[in-house]
Amino acid sequence: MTGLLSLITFAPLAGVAAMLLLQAARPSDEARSAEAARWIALGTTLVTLALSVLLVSRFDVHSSGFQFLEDIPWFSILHYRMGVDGISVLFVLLTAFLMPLCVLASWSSITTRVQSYMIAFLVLETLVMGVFCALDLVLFYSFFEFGLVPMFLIIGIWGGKRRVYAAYKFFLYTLLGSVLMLAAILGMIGMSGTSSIPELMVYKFTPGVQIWLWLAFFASFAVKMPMWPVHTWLPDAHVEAPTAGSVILAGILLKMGGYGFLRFSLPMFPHASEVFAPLILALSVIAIIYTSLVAFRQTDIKKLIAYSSVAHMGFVTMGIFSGNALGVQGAMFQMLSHGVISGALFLCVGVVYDRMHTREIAYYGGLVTRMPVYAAVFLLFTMGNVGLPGTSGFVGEILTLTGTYHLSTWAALFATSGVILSAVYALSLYRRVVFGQMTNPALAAIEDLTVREVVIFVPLILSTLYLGFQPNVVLQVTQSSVDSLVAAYHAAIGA
Amino acid sequence: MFSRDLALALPELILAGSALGLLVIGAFSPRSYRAVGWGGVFSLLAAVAAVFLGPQGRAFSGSLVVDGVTFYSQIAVFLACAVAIPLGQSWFARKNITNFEFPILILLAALGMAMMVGAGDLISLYVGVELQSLALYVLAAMYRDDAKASEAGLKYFVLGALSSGLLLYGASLIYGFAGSTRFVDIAAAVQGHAGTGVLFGLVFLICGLAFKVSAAPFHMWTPDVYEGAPTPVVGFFAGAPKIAAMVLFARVLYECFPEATAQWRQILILIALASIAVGAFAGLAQTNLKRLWAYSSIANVGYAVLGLAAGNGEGVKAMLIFMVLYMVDVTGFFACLSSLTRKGKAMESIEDMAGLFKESPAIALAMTAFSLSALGLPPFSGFWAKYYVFKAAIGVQDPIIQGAAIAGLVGSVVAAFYYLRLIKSMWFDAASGSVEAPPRDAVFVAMAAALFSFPVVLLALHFLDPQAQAAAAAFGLK
Amino acid sequence: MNAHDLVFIIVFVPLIGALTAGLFGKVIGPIASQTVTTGLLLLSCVLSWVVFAQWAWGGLEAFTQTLAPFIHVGQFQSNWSIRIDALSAVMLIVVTTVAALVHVYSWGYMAEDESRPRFFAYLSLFTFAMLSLVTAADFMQLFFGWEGVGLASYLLIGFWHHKDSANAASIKAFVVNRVGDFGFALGIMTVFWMFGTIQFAEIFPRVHEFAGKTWMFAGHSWSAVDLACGLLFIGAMGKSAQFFLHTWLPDAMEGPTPVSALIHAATMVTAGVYMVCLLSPMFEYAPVTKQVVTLIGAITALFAATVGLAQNDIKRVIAYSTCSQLGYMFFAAGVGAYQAAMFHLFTHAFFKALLFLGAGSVIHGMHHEQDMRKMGGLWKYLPVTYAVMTIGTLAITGFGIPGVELGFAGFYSKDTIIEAAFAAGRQSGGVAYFAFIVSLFAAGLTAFYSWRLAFMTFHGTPKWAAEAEGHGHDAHAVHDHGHDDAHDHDAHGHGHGSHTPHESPASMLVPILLLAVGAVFAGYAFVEKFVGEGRNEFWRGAIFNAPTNKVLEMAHHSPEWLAWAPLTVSMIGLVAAWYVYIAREGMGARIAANRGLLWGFLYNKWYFDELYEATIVRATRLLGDLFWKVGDQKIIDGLGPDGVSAVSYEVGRRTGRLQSGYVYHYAFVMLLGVAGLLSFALWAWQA
Amino acid sequence: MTIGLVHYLAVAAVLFTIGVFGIFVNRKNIIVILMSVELILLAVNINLVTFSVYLHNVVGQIFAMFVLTVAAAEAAVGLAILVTFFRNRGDIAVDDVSVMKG
Amino acid sequence: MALQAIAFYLLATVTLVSGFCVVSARNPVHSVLFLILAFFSAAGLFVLLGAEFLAMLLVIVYVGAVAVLFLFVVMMLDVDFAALRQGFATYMPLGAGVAAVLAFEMIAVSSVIATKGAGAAHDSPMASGTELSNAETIGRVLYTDYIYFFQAASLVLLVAMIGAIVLTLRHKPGVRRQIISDQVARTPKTGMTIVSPGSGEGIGE
Repeated sequence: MTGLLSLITFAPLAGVAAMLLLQAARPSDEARSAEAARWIALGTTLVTLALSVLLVSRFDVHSSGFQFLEDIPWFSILHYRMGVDGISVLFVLLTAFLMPLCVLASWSSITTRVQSYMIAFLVLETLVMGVFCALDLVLFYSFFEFGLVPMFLIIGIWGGKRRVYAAYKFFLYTLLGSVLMLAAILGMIGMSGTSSIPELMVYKFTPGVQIWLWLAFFASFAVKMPMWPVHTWLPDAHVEAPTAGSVILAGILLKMGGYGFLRFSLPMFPHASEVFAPLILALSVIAIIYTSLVAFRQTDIKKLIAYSSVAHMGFVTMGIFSGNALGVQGAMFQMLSHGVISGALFLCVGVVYDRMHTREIAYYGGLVTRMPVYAAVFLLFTMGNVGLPGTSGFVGEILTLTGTYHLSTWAALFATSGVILSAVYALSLYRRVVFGQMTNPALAAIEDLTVREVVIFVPLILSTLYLGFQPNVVLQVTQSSVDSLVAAYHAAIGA
Repeated sequence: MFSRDLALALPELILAGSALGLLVIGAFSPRSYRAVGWGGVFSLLAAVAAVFLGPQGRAFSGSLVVDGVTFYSQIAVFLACAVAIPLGQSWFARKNITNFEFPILILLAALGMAMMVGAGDLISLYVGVELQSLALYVLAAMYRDDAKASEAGLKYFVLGALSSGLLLYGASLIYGFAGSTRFVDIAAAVQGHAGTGVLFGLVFLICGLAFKVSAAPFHMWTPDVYEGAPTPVVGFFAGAPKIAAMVLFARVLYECFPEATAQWRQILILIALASIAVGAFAGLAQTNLKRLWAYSSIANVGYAVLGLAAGNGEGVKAMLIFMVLYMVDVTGFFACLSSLTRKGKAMESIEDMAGLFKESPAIALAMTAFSLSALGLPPFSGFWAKYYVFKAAIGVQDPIIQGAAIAGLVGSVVAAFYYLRLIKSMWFDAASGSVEAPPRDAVFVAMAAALFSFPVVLLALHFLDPQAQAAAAAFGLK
Repeated sequence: MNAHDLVFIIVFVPLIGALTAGLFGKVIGPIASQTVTTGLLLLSCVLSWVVFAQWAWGGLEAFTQTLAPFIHVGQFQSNWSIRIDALSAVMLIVVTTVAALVHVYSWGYMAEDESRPRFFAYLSLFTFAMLSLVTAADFMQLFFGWEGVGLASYLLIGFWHHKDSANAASIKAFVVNRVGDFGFALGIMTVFWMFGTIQFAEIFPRVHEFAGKTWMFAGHSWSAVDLACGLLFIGAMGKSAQFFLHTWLPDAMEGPTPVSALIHAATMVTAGVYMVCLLSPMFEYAPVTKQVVTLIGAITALFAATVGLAQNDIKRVIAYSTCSQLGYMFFAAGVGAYQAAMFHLFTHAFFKALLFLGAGSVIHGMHHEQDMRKMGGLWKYLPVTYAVMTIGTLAITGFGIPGVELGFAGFYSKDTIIEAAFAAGRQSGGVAYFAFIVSLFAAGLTAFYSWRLAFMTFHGTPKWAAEAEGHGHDAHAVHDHGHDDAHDHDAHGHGHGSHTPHESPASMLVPILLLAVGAVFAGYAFVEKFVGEGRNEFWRGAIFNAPTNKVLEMAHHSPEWLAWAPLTVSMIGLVAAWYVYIAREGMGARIAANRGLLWGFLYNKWYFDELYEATIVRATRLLGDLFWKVGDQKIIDGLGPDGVSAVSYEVGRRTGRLQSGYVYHYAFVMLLGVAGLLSFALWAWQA
Repeated sequence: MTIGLVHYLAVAAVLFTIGVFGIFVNRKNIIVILMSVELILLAVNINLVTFSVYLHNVVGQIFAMFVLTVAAAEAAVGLAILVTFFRNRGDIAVDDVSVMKG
Repeated sequence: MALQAIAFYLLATVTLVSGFCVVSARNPVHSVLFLILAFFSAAGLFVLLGAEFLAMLLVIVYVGAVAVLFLFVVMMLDVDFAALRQGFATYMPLGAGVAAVLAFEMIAVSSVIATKGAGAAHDSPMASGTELSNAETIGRVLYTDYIYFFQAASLVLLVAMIGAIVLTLRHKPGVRRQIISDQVARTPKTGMTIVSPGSGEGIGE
């Protein structure tokens, strides 16, 4: 099945081409081209999803190595290498899974420049897929970095009032992190003479060098995650982005940071990872407590969820750098689960935003009387956000916490308190928006979920619950890769 | 022997001959300015062919060096000049100025640049620089009814003359202390120990050359000249002459002072950092796109100088690739800029670009590509350019230059802001309408350059990379 | 069908009911939803009794059925499974019986509510979660059930979601429970890293290996098993509303009364007790933690009993009574009498559910009036309710005749606990003695507030007639409000003016009567099996007693006076209540009106809510605002992106200003550059 | 005291400095700036000729000759630009040569 | 030798003083004149060094052409010079400081060779008039070894010429210009019109 990864990665571009051809054929009719763009985007993303499902079904879970390899040398610095292992394959699936939902979520809420919007999303999908499949540093960096552009445009063109500020902040913040990573990449290639990720994973950098390289990679991934204290771009970006943009941002783009830590920091710089693990734990714990408290005080629904994302990502970083299988598996699971749940939460916000065009918490209240189905859906994902057992949110949390416990009981102690705080902010949000008396007369005519919205939510609900009750399905896929990663890590640090 | 010299100098001879011939044609038949223009283009292409097919060696007892570097950079320079002619002529034509001198001056400037990149002697260095510079001064002021253009020309000239003085003073010192003007002899004379006098001369020489590439703190002319000079001329300025000057820079450093790398590297790092800082920060407050791009070019030159400072073959290779990729970008960008008018007025400020994507999507896309490329975002050519440079710089086992490279990367983030402002203006803001249809030739160049920026660059690098490698090898470097 | 197959049905049948009612309730309508959920629950209940009977008399052996993997990561192996042993068998009948009766009861109680499908779905969901809790074979599933019942509790407390107080109470319940879960989760982690597994069956045989060993946690070296048990006990404190984490339980009375009976009296709140008993193999090796458990239990028993004295809301009184009784159970477990704790849990389930449902019947009859001060003399109007409430009161006060060992359910279990505490106190003194003294004192208080409730409600002069016009302006307006929405007065058949209380329908009375039977006979029937001589045969290893632990043994040989002591104090309580509320009717109101210091302290629940509000809640808000507005906006953004960009822009502007446009400036900068570079070169090259 | 290489070089250095000095001291007159440039070139020429003579090497003088030639050309172009500028502005005060700045 | 020294000091002093006057004179016309003087005395220095050809060239090219060009432009542009002198003093100190540093460094470096004898410099100047004259020596190599530069220099001049023309030449509309080919091609047929005026009408057009 060589070529499958390239197919998945570049399939969305076929949709772009189709749109452009259609545009060229019928240049003037905006309404029809918008409609066509929607259907083409949906079709393309569904095809990509189908291909991804095929990929996962053919994936050998017992092998810890990279599969579906592709390898084309190009010129001295660019080498087209693709492949997936247990860590990346699920991110491919997650991306493919969320994309059609995003298209559907934007179906009627995006009315201007629909075609450009869909193109931006499809390009973004290609780039994200590329990030997860690339096995060459330069290739990885290319996908990683260019992903900023479509997101910049999505926030900037279709965003809210302060979209320009948010877009700049998002772009420049992430760029600053990534150029430092670029410096490290260049240094690594210079030292090792290869840009192949599998080769670098077994290459041994000297401990002194590892420190610097680790820090540089950290700069990029910490911003992307985002970790405290470089998280402030996220709430702004989320608040201003259109619903689907937030979904992708929270659901997928944040995962790149965690993926990067797993792919680079841990295997390539084990010594430095060990040295800096306390730092990471400290930052993660601060993130969990600090941002949870901040989330509690928000007045904007999206901002609250955005801050909660930061807190949840704290669990991920903590789990990754716990350095044991529990923590890493938990982090992997947490990322996937957060991809589904936070995506769903942003979609929930989008539902009411589409109707009322405000995200002020105070504006709402008592929605349950008019929107019982919505209330139920929102409740489920709120509970997922809280990490209730039975939803996917729980598994990642408990595993990362357990993993962390082994490394630092202090960190586990403080991080576990995040479990309390998440209940505080999530439930108070739910209470203020959905429960209570409907006092705002403007809400009197608000409609419950439409069929399209139900179609969006059903897969999310099913996956949240399925992963909550049967997390082993995911854990099995990641197991052998994570085990070999952890084994290599422990071998390297001599523990 | 002399015939061999002539064979080696064939590209230069073609240019000189055609310049003279076209001058005669133009003088006697001013109406045929278009034909003169195309004649210029063809003679440049002929020169490219001559370079391509011609032999390599040293001509005129070492005054002219034809090697891999010459080969590489002459082709690049000639092609840039060939593009500049039609662009400039049609721009002037739109201003109702029909002159045949424009292509001839470009040809002569190209000749000067050809001399520069092939210079093997301080005298050919100086004469080449002056031949090119004088032509450029005139080109800058050529839109003579425009106050800004003549002011630009004047500033460029005055400061250029000063820099020539510095350059010359350095050359005279090197000559005096090394006893020769031939690069090979200088290298032999300073072998083992480069005396203070020679190095002192080198600093002057570096200052003079830094002016030509507009590196800080010798960059002051750049924003004003870019703003004032006719747009296509600026596009030309930012590309070919800089390549020539950078190559000359490399030649002087690597052919005359290969053993003093540790010394001149420090100077270059200072210059590079200053350029990157000035380019990044001063650009933030700009609203005029031509000025903005001037600062951008200052920053970019800083990167190229950083590559040079690496002091090894990888650095030279990086610089050569960087300059060519940058040249394509900047040519394309100014082609876009020269083509845009709103109600007959040139669109030069960021605000003017508001909503361009709506009104002229092709140009807007191209400009976005150039901006992203200049920003150094993969997969655009600017990224690969920076990739080479920074890899070379970071590969040097010297914490100072590694630190400088990281500072340079951070600087590129600062600079990213102003590129984003342009993109923001084109994509996010509302259109005010009435942008006129851009002329075809400019659109053609812009599209070609944009496509080069991505994805053609991935093909082009397939060929550029080994060529630049070979060029770097010509300096005896690996 | 053998028990192995039955348990599967027992556990999952409520889930099916919940899903049916929850997802399709709108489609199939309330009656169908009620029928399905109640029917399935009854099935589950009957089967539970079958299983229990097989266990108690049929010689069923303990077994664990693994259904599916849950989380498998290395040694962290958790499965979906059903564990049947004495503990879970007991809990199965408690849970399913009370749940089934509450389902039936709700037919009547919730008859006018539009959201009945949702209500029954929640109830069944709760039952499922509770069953998965009690049948868990490892810590993960235990935690799943633990939080699952928390969710159901949250949903049911906030069932009337238009009521702000209900919403607040539901969040409070969830969050306070989460505080407990915080400890619980840490405890699970400690257990995992200590034993390398989270399976009960693998942990219990190995606990003794860790006796006396230490464990590093949060910078301190702790006694290993003590630490693990201590952390787990925090979870139990949260769920069972023990002192410090008790504040949610009284507020939880915002939920419909059947919910209070099921969740906040009979089942969920006892999960903590169940856990401690389940983990008896661990607690037995955690002497310090056991003392903590004893202490907390005793304090709770005392505290809740005192607060119960001054409350006027009928449900709150019972809620505090629950709290207090849970304290009993805990200190019983703390002194090592797990069997007694379980026994009290078992009997308490019956009489407390009875009291709650009886109170519900009163409330229903009073048109959702919950303030006892507005009741009185109801025995005439609600004779059945009156009868069963009296039974319940007798049961909770532990009425019985010590000499002949005959009495209501509470008599057996409570006396066993008091005796065990005394025995433990004699053996080791200290905390256990304190617990013993508290247990006696609290027994008196229990009698006082229980009878106070009975007297205020059913005896004395009716106050509801006089209050009819002033209805709705008192402190409990919210309840009336809720009532208005949930039940339509006109549908009741009488308007606002005629406020005659009425007896509840049969659907409500039947469950109450059944519970009354339990309240009367549960103690007598099972005392032998739970705590008597047959206890070891009954528990069959489900509860572990360390060889040194002879508390129950000794309890059976306690001095004669001790058998009479509880009865004596509860009689004192009864007489005092009779004096204050019957003989000198109005005296209670006068005491309240005086607003004495002690009365205020008790009435305001020792000011716990105020304390938490002033410290934790306020601190959370303040910190949140501080981190957000100062930390994020001022410091991080101010020094970070915003600050840097502002500085960069300013630098850029100034650099731009250097570009003055004057040629001589430019030349000057160039020459400065030359001079600078020359100087640098001369300096750097040491020439 | 014999007049040697250093003397001539010193003269050239001072002359160069005067030229440089002239450029930024003459803040208002472009023509004088151009003349200052000529002084700089003269200094260079003195340098070149002196070195040539002392090195017994005629290259320096050839170089100087080309410098002269180019300087003449430069002057011509410079003055032409100045004239253009003057025509546009009616003034050659450098103070005003600042339409463009920033 | 002493005479040579006196001549050197005299010429050097005049060169420097007039150089300074160039930049400090109030009137650009004076500046031009001082420039001429500086060139003249520099030419004297060249003679002193034995580079007669260059000395001649300097006088002819600079004094004869460049300086006159300056003079011409100065006169043509007709600027109000008094106004241009303002602010001279404000930049003096800073400018003088930088200039002093530069001069110091350059002289210091120049003296390095004198003391250390770096490079290939000889102690004595090139012997003049040994076999070939200065002009001859230059002539021998200029068109052989340095033909490349020579040709290039010619192109520099060409650029200057084109530049000067393109920048300053204006075809003013309405100005009659002499077109030689037209004049040469003129024939009686085109040049003459035969009119036969009627009486009393004249030949008015």
